[in-house]
Amino acid sequence: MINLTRDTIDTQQVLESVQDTRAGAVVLFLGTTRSITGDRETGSLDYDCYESMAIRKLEQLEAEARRQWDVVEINIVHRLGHLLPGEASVAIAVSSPHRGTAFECGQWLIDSLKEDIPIWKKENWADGTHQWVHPGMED
Amino acid sequence: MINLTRDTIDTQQVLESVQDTRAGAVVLFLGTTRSITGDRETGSLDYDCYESMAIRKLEQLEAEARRQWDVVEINIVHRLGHLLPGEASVAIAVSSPHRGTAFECGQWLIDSLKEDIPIWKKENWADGTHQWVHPGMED
Amino acid sequence: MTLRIKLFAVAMQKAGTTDLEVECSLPANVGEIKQLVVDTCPPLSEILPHCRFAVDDEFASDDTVITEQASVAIIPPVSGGAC
Amino acid sequence: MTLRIKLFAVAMQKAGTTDLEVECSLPANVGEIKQLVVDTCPPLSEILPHCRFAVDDEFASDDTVITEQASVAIIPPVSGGAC
Repeated sequence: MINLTRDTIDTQQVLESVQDTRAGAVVLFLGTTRSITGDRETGSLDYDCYESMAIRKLEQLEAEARRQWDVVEINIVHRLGHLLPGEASVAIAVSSPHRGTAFECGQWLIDSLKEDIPIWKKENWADGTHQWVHPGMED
Repeated sequence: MINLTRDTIDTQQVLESVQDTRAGAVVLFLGTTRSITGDRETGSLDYDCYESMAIRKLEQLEAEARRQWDVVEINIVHRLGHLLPGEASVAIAVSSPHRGTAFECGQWLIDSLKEDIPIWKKENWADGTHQWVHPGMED
Repeated sequence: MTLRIKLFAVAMQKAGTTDLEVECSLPANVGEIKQLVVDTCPPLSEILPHCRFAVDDEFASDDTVITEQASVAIIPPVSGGAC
Repeated sequence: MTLRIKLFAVAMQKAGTTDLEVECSLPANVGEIKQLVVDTCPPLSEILPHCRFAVDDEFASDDTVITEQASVAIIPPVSGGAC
């Protein structure tokens, strides 16, 4: 299950969406924004996205995860648009019969999401400057 | 933070209790009861606990986790008493600056909890029989 | 004197009580008390080799000394958590 | 003909548009289009070596052929997720 949303991520709904009596374990990962990075303070964030491709690539991730692990349900939700520090930008929930699977699969999903999903973060620093974040690239 | 409760675990509250602007990642683990184990159906469960010792040992677990990992907050909640299949018996939430830490620490906590915390599960099978679960011991 | 030992799960089930009373003279060590437990409540003999003892909310060895003020419990293999 | 290329994040910022229009003859491969992108919009030249191209919502190589119906985008290094 893949969702892109411009609203606050409803973590309760995300958890419920993967619960199932065949599952003994649920692992939920939430990525939130720290207010301080190094010595700079974040005022807010904007997430831009190439939506058709992001959904396609996230569906490929989910399919690959289901090939690799014995999971019951997967829900990946990414928030887009304007966020404040402390709000969740991404939620990944995995349910599985056994707990090791849910941990491994959840970690693999967030690691992979950060590699290949066309979503970009803009830091709006508290000092009024802005910066698109592009790992490995000097601005 | 350690909690033993006879009520439904409030997962939203557990998540909120570990969120912090110093944290970039939250991992929540929920242990739920499958309705089917092998070819037997679970009607309900009862969890018994040696409460004073369980709290002491859980506090030791939390302290050891904080020594091993750079975490911001930990909340371990175990449900006691009567549960139906599908309800969560345990919730463990970990927040940390970086995501790998939260995954590792969360998995270590649930693995360790199952070794040394004096809490016991009784399976009330749908066929009317009952059985205390004691890993490694023939009944 | 009478030492009350807390029982849980299958130990409670086999003994039919949550508090086993054992007549003994204290201080004594856990190993000595184990023998008295079996003498007092034979149904516990088959499971006791699989159980640990706790003294004052901490796992104990056979050498751990039990005083009059100690709180003592028999800890069968635990099964908290899930999956 | 005119090929519209979707831009995001720093690419959008440098080009000042979400849709870059490049005059070209199709079919052409991604490598050929890259050169036309730099000619059309020089501010993109310094970041383009760090970017991937997407054709029809899939990452493309320099050999990937772009037809008239293709949807094309420049994908700067991604930064979704968190921490």
